[in-house]
Amino acid sequence: MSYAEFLGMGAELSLMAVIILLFIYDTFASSKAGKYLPITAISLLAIQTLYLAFGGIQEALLFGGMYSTTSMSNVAKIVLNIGTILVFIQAASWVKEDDMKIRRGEYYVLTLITLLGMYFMMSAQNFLLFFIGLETASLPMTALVAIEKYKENSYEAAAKYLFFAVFSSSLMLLGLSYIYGAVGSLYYTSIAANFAVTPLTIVAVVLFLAGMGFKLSLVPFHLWTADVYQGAPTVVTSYLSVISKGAAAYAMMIALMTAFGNGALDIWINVLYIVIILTITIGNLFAIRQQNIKRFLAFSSISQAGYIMLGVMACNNYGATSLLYYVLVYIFSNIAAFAVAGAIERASGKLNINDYDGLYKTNPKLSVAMMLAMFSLAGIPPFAGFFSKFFIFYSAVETGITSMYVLVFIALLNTIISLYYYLLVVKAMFLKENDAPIATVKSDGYTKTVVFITVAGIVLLGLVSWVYDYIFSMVA
Amino acid sequence: MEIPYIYYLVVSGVMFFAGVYGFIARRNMLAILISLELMLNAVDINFVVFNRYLYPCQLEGFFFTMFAIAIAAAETAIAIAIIINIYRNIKNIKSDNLDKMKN
Amino acid sequence: MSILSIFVIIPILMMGGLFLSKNMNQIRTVATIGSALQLIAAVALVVLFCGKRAAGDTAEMLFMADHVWFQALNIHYAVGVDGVSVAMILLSAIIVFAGVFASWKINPLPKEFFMWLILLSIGVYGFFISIDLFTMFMFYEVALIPMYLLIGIWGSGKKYYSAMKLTLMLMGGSALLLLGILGIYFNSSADGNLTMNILEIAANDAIPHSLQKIFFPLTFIGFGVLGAMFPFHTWSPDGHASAPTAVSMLHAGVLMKLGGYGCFRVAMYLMPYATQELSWIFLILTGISVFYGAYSACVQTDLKYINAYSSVSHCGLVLFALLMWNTTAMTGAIMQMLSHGLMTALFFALIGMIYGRTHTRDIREMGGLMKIMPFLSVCYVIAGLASLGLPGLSGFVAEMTIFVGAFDHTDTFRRVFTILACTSIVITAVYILRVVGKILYGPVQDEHHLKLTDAVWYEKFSTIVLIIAVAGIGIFPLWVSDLIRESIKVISERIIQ
Amino acid sequence: MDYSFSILILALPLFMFLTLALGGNKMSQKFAGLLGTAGLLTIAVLSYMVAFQYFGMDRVDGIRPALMPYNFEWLSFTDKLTINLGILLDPISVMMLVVITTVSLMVHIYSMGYMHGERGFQRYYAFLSLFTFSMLGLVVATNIFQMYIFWELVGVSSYLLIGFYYTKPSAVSASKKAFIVTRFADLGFLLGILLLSFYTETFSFDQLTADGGFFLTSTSGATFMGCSVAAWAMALIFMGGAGKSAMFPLHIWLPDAMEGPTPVSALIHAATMVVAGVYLVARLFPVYLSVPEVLELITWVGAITALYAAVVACVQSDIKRVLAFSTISQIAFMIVALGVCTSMIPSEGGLGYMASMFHLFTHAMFKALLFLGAGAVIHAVHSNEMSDMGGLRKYLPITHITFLIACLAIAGIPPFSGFFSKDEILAAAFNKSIFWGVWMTVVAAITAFYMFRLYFGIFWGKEAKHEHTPHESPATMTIPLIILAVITCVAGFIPFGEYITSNGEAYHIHLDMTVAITSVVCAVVAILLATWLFAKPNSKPEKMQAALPRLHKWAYNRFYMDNVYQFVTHRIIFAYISRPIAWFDRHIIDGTMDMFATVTNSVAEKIKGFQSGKLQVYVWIYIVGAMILAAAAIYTLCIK
Repeated sequence: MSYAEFLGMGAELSLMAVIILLFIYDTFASSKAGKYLPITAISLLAIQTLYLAFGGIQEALLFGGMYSTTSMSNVAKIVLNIGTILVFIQAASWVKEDDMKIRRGEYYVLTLITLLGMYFMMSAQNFLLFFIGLETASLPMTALVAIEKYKENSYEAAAKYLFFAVFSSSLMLLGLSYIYGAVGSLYYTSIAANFAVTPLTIVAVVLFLAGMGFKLSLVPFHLWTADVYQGAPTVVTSYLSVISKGAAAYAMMIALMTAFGNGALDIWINVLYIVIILTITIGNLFAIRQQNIKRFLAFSSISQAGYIMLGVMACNNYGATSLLYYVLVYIFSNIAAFAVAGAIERASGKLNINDYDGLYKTNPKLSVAMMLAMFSLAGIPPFAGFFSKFFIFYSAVETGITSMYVLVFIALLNTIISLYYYLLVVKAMFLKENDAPIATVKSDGYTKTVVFITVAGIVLLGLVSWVYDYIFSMVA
Repeated sequence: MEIPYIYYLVVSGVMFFAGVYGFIARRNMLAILISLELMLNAVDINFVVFNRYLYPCQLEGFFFTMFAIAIAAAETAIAIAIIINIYRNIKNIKSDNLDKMKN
Repeated sequence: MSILSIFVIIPILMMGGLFLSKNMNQIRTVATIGSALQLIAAVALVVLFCGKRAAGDTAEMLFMADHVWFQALNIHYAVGVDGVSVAMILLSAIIVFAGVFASWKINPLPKEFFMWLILLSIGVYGFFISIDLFTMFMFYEVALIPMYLLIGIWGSGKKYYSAMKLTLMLMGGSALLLLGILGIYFNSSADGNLTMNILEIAANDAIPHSLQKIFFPLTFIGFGVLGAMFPFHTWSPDGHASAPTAVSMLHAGVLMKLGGYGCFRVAMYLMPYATQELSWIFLILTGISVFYGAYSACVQTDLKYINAYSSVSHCGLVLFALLMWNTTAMTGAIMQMLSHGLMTALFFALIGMIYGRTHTRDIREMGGLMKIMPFLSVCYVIAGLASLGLPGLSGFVAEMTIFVGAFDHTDTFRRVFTILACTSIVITAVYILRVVGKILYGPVQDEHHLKLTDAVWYEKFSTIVLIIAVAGIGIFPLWVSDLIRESIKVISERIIQ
Repeated sequence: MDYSFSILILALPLFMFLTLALGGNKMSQKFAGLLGTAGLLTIAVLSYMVAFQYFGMDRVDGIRPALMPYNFEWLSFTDKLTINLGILLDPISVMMLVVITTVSLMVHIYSMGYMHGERGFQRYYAFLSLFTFSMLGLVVATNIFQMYIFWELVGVSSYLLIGFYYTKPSAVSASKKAFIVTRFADLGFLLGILLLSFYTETFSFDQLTADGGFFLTSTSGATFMGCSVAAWAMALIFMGGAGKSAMFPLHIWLPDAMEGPTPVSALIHAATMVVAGVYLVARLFPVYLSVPEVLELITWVGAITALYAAVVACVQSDIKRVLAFSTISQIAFMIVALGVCTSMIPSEGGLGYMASMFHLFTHAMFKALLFLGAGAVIHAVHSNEMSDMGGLRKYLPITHITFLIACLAIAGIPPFSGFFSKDEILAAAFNKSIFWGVWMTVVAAITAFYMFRLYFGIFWGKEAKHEHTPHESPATMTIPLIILAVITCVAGFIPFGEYITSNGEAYHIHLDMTVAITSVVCAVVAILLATWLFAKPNSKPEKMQAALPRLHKWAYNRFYMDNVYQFVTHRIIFAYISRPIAWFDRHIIDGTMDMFATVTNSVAEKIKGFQSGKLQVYVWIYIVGAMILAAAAIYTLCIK
């Protein structure tokens, strides 16, 4: 296969280049030059993103159809890149701390490797590549979770994440093996071609869903989420909660729509129906009671995953577009929340919601950012979250199936519960009287930047219709 | 005479669920790790057997198994590292102690 | 770019100005100038509208503009007004203007207060001008959410509870609404090219009857929650009781009108068949809320609760009249929206001012205020008289139109409910006079009250503006009713046919 | 002829009201009083001019046509139904103009003395102008809805004036009571109007009264609960009238209304507003004639009220209350007079119409006189209680004389005006049936009795202790008394039938001697009885009380009507309806809403156990969940 075709996987190649460059830089840079690592990483990734956007990557089908690049997957990668850049900016002030200095290189490299894994996972047209991507994404993630290895809880979080990940992936492998046995191939297309509904294949599909359900933290495969989010460093948590979730959602959608597209449709539609209801509801119910902001966001992200899945259920262009759009908006909102939480945590070490009482008095900017993030997550106009939610519902109802109306209705009822607990945070920051609120936080340029960008995104992404239309044009 | 492939599947199934049982029942983290290995290898057997008996004219299953083994190895390495880390911190590797964060 | 967008642009500019302003004076300047501009624009709009109508422009909506927003989902930013919306915009402008003065000395965080208030007004104006379902819904929710902070931060009493309850209940309503809107949209056209534009949907008239019966209740209840329809009204007493003055004014005066407006603009106008089929259910509910609210107002002891319940009763009358779907009754309903908006705003303004002085809203702890603060008391009496439908004030005109219209239905069921609704005018008199007698007349209850002072200039200004409006409608009702009627005719005829 | 200036009759008082209300506290009391009085003087002059022109104009084929100098659209409901505001001039409205402006003028003058130095003097005059405006608007209404509008306005101005002493709790509650009771009656009025307009599709009087037939045909067929809709409509409308005119059982507000300043009682609660009901029936007279069953009802209501009020008046000790009840009873006379009519032609049963209007006119004068006199007395002794009076005739000569004249008039002694009008009413009653004739004669006799009980109680009898000796009132108060007294003396000789009759044609009044003589005899007997009992201080009254204690007790407590109302309002409305509803709202409805929240929270509390923090439990749940899902999928897809 020629060099020209090879450029079809330009995304992965460029990312690998970035990784290698960073690795070299980190290894050979003097400790003085070392502190420019974050900005280097950010700019390199930014350049690579620009390349994805405007590098004219052709649609391609490589390695005998194992790997494919489509404009849609390209957009998805761009979305993830944007998220990663934001996380990097957020991380920059974190890796300056003393015990992180020596490990900052590892952080960036590992993160980018997971990103690479997600790339493969998203471009896969064969379950082997899919599986490799999945593991490439999750194993370095374990190291990231444990990166502050002397910190309280980090090892616990790492252990839970790792064992859970491997367990779920082994279940998924079992499912894949059955599919291989039943169909005789692991290519999406050929699976779709000769798939037959038998108890064996049903079990296989359900196991596959369970495996993905772990990454997306869908109920009942979600139980690791809160503990890991709480134990991991805030930056890693935000990465975990937005990027890997988004990637998994997209990859899962591709797999379900192509591999299990026609024959297995009513298997996973029915299963996912139940799972979505469980996810949204249980996530909300747990979120209500959380005090620790990171656990709180963990459960909120669980229920958000349920909403994302609605886009998968829709199983049409609107669904795909709305899913990507939702992920994008969700990236901005969640990272804003985590950035604020992280800044406050670094400054005061406080993570409980009722520590935020009267925060507006001392940190107006941070609290406003947090409030906008909460509103966006809750789906309050004119912030982006409202639009993404509306479009997700739109795409779900667009199928015209009555049961979809019911599902959307349940989801809508849950938005009320979610509004309740998002407002609890706002209440703590704005309404509560507190004579000793958290002292004014001196946040550095990086934090300011990320908060600014995310807030700008929250405000603009919805009102500026260009974004959605662009994604739509790429998908269709 | 040849062993019918269903026997292999029985073996692999037993292995897998033994692994699941071990994962849930054992308290020592190394034991849990071993159970995980059992599960992964059971899956590998499946792939190989399906390939060998049902689709002998292709190699997909074999390749999958190889990658799976490699990944399992990597995963074991990380797992051991983490277990050591845990041991450093709390001086034992009982899984019961991993419940600081709950509810 | 239609002139209607001015009503969204001015507030946005105001928010910018507020954001930049440094001290109280600048804030006040911005707020005053901005709201004055809005008022001027609203009046100008009325004049232009009447001018165009007089010039023989019989289009259903005037000043229409349509910009594609989300190409893929054919969501547009589409605006246009008919007589009803014009009237509503004028109402909102007046009340915002008065509200600015009513909260002249707001404390703490004046800047934030005004910014939220203005955001709320953006939602209100946007809702009234837009004719695209999505845009409408978006503005609707924009108007809802500021209530939480406005009540939660600047409120009084058990404000956390009230704010949360209000927000959640209204959001529950809008959840139903969203489903209804999606349903309407996806059935908006028989021949595949769907639309969110209300006029086009009405023109297509393609929603199957079976589905209308599902979506009509969804949308009607969804808006009805905001219209304080029994049994979804319970947010309003607590909400009003805890809200700061200007917020109660805007909320009771304008926000609750969004409910009624949406009920007929979306639910009834787009689904005439279901309206005819199902209106009886909601007639019962609204009929209940009419006298239910009135009777519960009789025994309340907190001024704001009394008003909140009377609002329940009056807004119930609005929906009640809408459901009578004949031109006269619906015209009456809109006039009732106007009059109730103005006089409730007046009420809440006065209550706020009285509370600001006596620091109690319990009518048992007040008395003889007429001696102490004559201006406020006289205004209160005027508001009361307006509320119990004294001729020459707005309430009378609206109620009479409603009753005459409602009486056009000969079937016993509607007759009975009409008569029940009529009885409310007596009960209204009972609780209004009860309050007036208790707090304004009689001997002074509390010696400390004797030191209290009467209204100051900005309070006087804000009340006088409202009183002028109330009396204006009451004394010269013809132009208002004509403005509304011909727009209502289109809708009512559509339902009846 | 040109009546365009008649608009001033409405415009001026409104203008006065606004000036006094807005600018009142800037101007001095004296100036305000003079301003108000001057304004009213102009209005009075104007209305006299109108009357002069109108009655001076010669008849068109036997009747004086109704004129409508102004009639413009105010609010339109439907294409047909529109509320107009305008001025309707016909005999009765012109007559009312004269009555109202005259009495109002007297009261204005009188008040300058009576209310001198009161707090809120300007406010008082403002309210008076407001009332005058509303009352005038009521009588010149061109359509029934305009009448309803001003009907409400007089209600509110009476509310404001009764509650003038707003620091007095009794006054406040009295004003509240008055407003609410009349409001309740007005509900009937409104429903009546709605019914009427729904069938006739018009509000305007000239169409309604064009001929009763039009009304009947338009409502023909429609019946409700056995009665024709027409009957229902007219009965409901009469309910409104009964409320304003304090007919039994809606009369209870009037005695309490005496809490207002006495001149107000004279103007509103004796002369003008309370006769609005009579005026309403007279206004719709042709329509009522077409529904005899309603006329029957009206007669009964009137007769019962007349008797009831008269009996109660006999034992009241508060002089203003006595007058209040006598007012009720006298208005009942007029109502009865209308009720007993059987045709439009005066000579054939339509006499009552003329009689009641005549009595309305005379009664307005002498009852105003009585009240103003009573005011003078109260002014002198600072008390309403008869026990604090007695033997005042030497201190208050003018008041005494004028009061006596008024008493004679109301007792129906010739040649005072009351005699003539009452005589016509009795005649009309006898025309209908001997039963009504006798009934009303008896009532007339009782009237004479209690009026003279009052007279003697005030001016004769034994003197009460006075801390300072009472003295005659200032000229501002006595002059009106004298003027009214004069009118009372001469009004009887007005050839009333020339001006006002049911069919508009001239009718020559001739005294029916038998009726006249019987009534006068009864009256004289009653007066003598009163003299025998009360002229000299003695123990006979107590003996009589002792003779029939039950009756006295009941009468004194007005047959416990107020208690019944207390029961209805406080027990039923508040305790048994409002409180339960309020409770239901707070606990059931609100409770349900809160329940959603609490349930959600408790569920969240229940399920927190799943998040146990134990890795292996998580995995357990994971695999069980996966198995259940798989089983469900298999069940739905393969087995089912």
